Amino acid sequence: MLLAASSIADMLSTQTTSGWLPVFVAAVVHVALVGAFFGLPAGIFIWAERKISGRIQDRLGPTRVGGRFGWLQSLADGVKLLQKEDLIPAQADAFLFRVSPYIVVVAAFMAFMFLPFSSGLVAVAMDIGLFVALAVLSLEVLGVVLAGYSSGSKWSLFGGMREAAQMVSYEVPLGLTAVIPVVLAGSMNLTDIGNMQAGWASNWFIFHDPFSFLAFFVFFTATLASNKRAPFDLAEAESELVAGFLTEYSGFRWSLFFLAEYAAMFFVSGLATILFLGGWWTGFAPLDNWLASLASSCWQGDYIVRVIGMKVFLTKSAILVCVQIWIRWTLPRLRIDQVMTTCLKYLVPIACFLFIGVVVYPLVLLTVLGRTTLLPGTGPFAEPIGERVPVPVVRQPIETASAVVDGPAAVTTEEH
Amino acid sequence: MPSETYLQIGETLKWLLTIAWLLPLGGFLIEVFGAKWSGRKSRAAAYLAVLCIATGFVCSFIALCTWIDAEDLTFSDVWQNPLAIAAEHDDHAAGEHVTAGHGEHAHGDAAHADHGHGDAVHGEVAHAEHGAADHGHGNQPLSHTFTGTFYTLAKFGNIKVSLDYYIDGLTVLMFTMVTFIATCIHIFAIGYMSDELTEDYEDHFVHLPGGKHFHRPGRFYRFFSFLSLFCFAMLGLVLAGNIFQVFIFWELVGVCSYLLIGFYVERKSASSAANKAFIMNRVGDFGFLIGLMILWTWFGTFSFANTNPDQFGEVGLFQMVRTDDGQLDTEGAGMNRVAYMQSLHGERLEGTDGAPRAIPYWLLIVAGLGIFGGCIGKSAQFPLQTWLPDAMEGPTPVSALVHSATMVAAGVYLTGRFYPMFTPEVLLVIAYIGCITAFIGATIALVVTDIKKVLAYSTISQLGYMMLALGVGGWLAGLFHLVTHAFFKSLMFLCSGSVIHGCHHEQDMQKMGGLAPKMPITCWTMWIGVVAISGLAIPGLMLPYIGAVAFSGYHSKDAIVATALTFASKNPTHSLLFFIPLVTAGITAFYMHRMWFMTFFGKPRDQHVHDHAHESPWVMTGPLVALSIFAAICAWGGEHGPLAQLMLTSEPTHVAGGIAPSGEIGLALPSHHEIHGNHSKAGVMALLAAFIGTIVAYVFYCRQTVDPALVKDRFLSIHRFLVDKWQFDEVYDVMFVRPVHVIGKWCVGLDKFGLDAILHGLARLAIGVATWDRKFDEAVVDRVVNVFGEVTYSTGRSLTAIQTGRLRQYVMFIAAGVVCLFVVLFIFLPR
Amino acid sequence: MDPVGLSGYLTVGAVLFVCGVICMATKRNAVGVLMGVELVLNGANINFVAFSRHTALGLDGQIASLFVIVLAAAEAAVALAIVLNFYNNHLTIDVDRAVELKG
Amino acid sequence: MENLLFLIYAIAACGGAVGVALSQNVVRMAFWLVISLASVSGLFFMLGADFVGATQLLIYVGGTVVLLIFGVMLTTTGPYLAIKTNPAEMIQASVVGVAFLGVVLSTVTAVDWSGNRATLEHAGLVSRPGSYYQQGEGNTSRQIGTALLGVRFDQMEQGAAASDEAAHGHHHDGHTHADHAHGNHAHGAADHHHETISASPRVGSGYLLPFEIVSVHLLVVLIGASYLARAKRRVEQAA
Repeated sequence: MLLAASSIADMLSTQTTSGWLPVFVAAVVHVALVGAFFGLPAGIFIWAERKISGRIQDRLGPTRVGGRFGWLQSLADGVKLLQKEDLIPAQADAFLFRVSPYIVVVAAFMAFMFLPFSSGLVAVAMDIGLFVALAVLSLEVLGVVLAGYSSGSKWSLFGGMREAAQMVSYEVPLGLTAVIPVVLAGSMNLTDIGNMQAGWASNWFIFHDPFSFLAFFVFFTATLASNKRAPFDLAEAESELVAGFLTEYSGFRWSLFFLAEYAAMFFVSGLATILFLGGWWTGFAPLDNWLASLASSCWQGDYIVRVIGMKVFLTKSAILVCVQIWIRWTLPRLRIDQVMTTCLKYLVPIACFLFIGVVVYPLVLLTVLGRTTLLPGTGPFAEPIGERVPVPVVRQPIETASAVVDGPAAVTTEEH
Repeated sequence: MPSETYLQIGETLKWLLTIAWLLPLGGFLIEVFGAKWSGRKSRAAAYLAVLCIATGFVCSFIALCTWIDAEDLTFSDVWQNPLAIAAEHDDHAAGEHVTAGHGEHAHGDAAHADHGHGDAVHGEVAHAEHGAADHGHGNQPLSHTFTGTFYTLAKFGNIKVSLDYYIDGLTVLMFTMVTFIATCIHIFAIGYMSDELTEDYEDHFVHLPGGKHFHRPGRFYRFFSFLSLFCFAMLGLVLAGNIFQVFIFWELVGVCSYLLIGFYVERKSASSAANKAFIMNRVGDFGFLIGLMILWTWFGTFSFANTNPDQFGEVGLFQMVRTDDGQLDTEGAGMNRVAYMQSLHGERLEGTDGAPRAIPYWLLIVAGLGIFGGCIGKSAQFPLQTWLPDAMEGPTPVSALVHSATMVAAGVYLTGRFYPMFTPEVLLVIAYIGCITAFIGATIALVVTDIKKVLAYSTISQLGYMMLALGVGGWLAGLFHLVTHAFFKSLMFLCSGSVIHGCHHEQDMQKMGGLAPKMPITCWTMWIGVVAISGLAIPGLMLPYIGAVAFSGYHSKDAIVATALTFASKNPTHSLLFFIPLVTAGITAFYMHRMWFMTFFGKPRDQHVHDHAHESPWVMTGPLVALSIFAAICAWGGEHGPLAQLMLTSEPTHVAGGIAPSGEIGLALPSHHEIHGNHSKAGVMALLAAFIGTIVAYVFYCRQTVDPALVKDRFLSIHRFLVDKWQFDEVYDVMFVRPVHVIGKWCVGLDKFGLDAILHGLARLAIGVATWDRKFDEAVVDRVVNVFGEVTYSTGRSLTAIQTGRLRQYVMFIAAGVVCLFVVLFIFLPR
Repeated sequence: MDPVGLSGYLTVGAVLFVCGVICMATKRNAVGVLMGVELVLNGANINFVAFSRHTALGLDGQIASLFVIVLAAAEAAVALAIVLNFYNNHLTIDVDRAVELKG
Repeated sequence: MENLLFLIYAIAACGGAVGVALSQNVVRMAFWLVISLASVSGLFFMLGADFVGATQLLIYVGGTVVLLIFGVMLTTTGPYLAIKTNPAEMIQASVVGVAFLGVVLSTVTAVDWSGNRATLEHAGLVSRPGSYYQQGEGNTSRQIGTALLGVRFDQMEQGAAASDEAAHGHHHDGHTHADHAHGNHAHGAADHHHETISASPRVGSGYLLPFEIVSVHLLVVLIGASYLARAKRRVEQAA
């Protein structure tokens, strides 16, 4: 069940009578996809970060490797890092020192298994996908803490401690604001949540009501902190702790941390996209409806539509990642006490308030206006979202896909 | 009176009287507990007490008006020519004024027809409510009565102790009278007790060693709180609906009188007087208790009656003992004679075994005598009269209250209230006791020189009159005299108080004289009282609308003498019961005028007292005037006046018609009709006696034509006998005190040489046993206990080694323990 | 091949439980003792969920294990606070030093 | 496949637990604990309890263990502090532990669970989880949510459903099998749904009160823990 199938398996299972083939194919495809999406962002976004920071600081950034824009710079850096010696300090607890990068990477990688790239294009389509994804992502902190501890260096220890405190604290507003779309959609299934925001962009949960609008920014802030991104990068804090928990690491292990960091950046951006920004839907109702009708026409159309949705989703997420980079090079780093204050004294109460607001909002509307949406009528801006009734046209192919998700797994279970 | 109206009026009266009753209690509580804040120089307590009792009076007065309205008493016949009334009353039985016999009589005038009609309706209603079949009878003995229960205090098996009320004309009248007189006395006391408004009161009558006087803080508020409590107790007694409740308030009255008589507690005389009053009353109450126990044992209830048509509760005493027409239902003769109990339906009450319930007649007599014994004590009748003169030790307002409206009135009131329970035999005893008391009191009053003691003996005498009247069948006469006497006696006491206050606590009449110009208001208000008590009237003058021109005492005493005369004529063997009161009437006029003349006229005997004498302030003279007005006019119209008519509404049924000769002693009681026939004859005789007494007093003490000292010398032995109060105290001393002393000595001897010896022997035995027991205890018991303790201790001590305090070890123990447990289970419970 | 039945899960639970008990019994480090407690609770949790799946217990088992998890978190928080206090008093977290209650 | 996964998780869980017991360094213990607990959550997923597994991950691994490590770091006096256990004690504990394990395992093996399961199947109680399918067997979050409120979709009222199952039990089994052979599980799920729709979910008191009690308990713990952790420091400062 962990390696369940998706629409590809569904598609293949209608073509063949073999029980294992669709599962196998689907598994291969998904491993490839997840591996790609886990590995590629690191390269691309490191390059992007260097270019964007260069532009922000009025310089060029990498220009030479791989042609005009230096777009192979990351690859070159990776090759260089792989060649470096794998140093383990004498003071370090060697076992934990070795293991901790893997924990970080595994956590980040596992999180991608629950992230749908498009409607039904997800490795593990769990009903509680969001919950599991957040849970898995939270494991990352363990690796960081262990890394900091096992390095046998004060800088590292401080970095790990800060990371632990920061992560544990920021998980609270993160979880609270992530629950808001769940409340609006009535589901923790990320695919469902994404599909509910089809139609005009006004259907996106960010525009659902004032509370969810603010919730998006709180969520985004909390994701910054949980990714140790500036201005919350206290764990590495170059100016104080040399490089924090990374101080003693070098070469391949060091690159693993970076890989995980940029993958996590992309992951949280994707999560924000699905939760608040309409996921893989374009935000233009005629286009969405056309895509939905195309998907329901035949399995090839279904597949094409999924690929298009994936492109849309990647675009939105990439924009969010760029915003993260932009923020990093714009805002100065906070002190650790300021970080904790921001979380515990501001974000947590605000998140609680927003949560209550979102819950109460439809009731207030119902009392005052007699309906649960702000805009009246049945126009293009009044799609029935947020009432736990997904758009029927869009819903149709998804149901088929999701119903089949467990098919092979169930067969596996019941095979005697 | 329809049932709703009846209930409505009953409810109204109940609440009015309850307020009037409870207000003094509230006042008492506030005064007692609030005195701390008001201080000793504040008159607040007095004002509060006056406020309470005055409000009570207002409530009572409203109740009185309600009653008059409800009873439809128009007093129309009073407005007619009294001679015509007399003629008319020759035609009708006097009993028409009460509830009896209306159905059988034709009525001549409209007023009577109305009256009769109202009663008939009422009787019907009451009958219907009680479920009786015969409407024609139309006679309910207690149809003018309201009863009910405030609150049931407790129930012990059959005995039910509750706070009931019993409201009839007498109750309402007594309430009004008591509250009015008490109000006057309260106001008077504000002035009289003003000496107490100080932090340092010097009591001139308490002599300390070294020739000094006793000093103490003033007790102004205490006095008034006691007064309030006294009023509360008396009103509760009047309102009481069962004999047990009466007993409670009876005792409360006794306690209050004890407290007030002993108000100057530091004075030996005052404290012993208080003790005397209390103990004497206990003697009477012993009889009361016996009566109470007999009544409860045989009747199973304390309550007087139950007339509430809404409740089919228990039958009251009065209803049980009398038939519908008010007669005793007796059977048999001698000791076997029994009195059957009646149900509400005019039938004999059936017991649980189906046989009619009855009480032996002699027990009924004993019960009546017992209850009357209580009245003897409370009303200072022979032979328990000696406490009352001594009770003069209390402040004068207390004397006024005790001797007019409350304490002594309680006895007479109870006798009147309990009248249905008294058999003719008891009544005869009552009559003789009253007669003797009246004579003794009057004769002693002849020679007493203390102004208050004159009044005290006068009170005894007058109480004897009342008892006599009740005993000879004059229910109305006795209670009539009670009310009028209350007014003029309280008036005279207050007057004497005013005199005493004016003369700086000089009470001896031999040091007074010629005070009339100095205190005119006191003098002439007292004159009204004296004339009233003497029974003087303007001879032969009968004014229309008013009747005989006389103060209240004339009318009541006239009624008593008339009743006594009738009684004597019907029972010639008891003619002494007429002559002695007649003589006493003359003596009364004599000694009262003697007192008045000696105090206010003639030459001043003590120039010092005379010089310092002054009229009292308005706060004292005001009540005098108010009371004197009432003393003068309250009985106008005599037996046909409003007061008497009001009382007649609650007269027991059997009194009006008289009683034919019956029983072992063959006593016959006069009917109203017969009494009426003797009225004028008796009135003339009484008036004659009073005039003789008055003239003799005038000759002796005002004109001083004859020197009283000569007379005294002439009859020295009699005088001494009288001065010694018929030597009652000495007789009691010989009869009771000395024997008690002797017996006491014997008891002491027995105690010392008999009981103590036994006790000492036992004690030594116990010590011996205890010594052995101790040895056994130490040798065996303690040792065993110690062994147990030591074993436990050493076990625990050795087990401390296991308690290492190490967390991990404990966990290990648990795990190992579980393993062992399982192993044991596997071994012993294999599957 | 037969699917893993109830007994397999119960065995894993038993191993975890016993390891937790051994942890509690041997660790001198207070935090180590805490970890032992967590292991014990997890062993029990496995049983709950396994019974939930394989018997008529139904969701009751899952809900019970949820409560266990939540209360374990609370227990860990309080226990850590106690450990911190202990550290402040004894400057160590060696539970063998806490023998004030020795009889 | 499932057996393989179970073996992996079981070995990881047991190995982690043994590692915790044998490690002397407390941070290593924490690491092994993480391994063990994460594997346990994997077992939960296998047992069809997704929600519990995710909760285990989020709260235990992400929260409690971090907290423990935090505590370690706050209370260690030197680097890599290891409070060594006496080997004798270790042996003693091992003996007791192994005995204990033997006792427990003997109990586990002594009971014939398969018989139990057969009984349950006969009573029609095993195939119940299909009654409220959202997408898969492990998606129990909704069911848990409704169960907290007292509506039990996993325990249908006995009346109609039980008689139905008892009467057509055999036929029903075959039917389901055929469905699976066709790989059309959607139909099977719908079939389940259709069959049990005649019965209504059991409605009881639910777990709402325990839920509320636990939430209040958590609040109390939050305040209590912060108070416990703070108070002593203040005293120290005063001293």
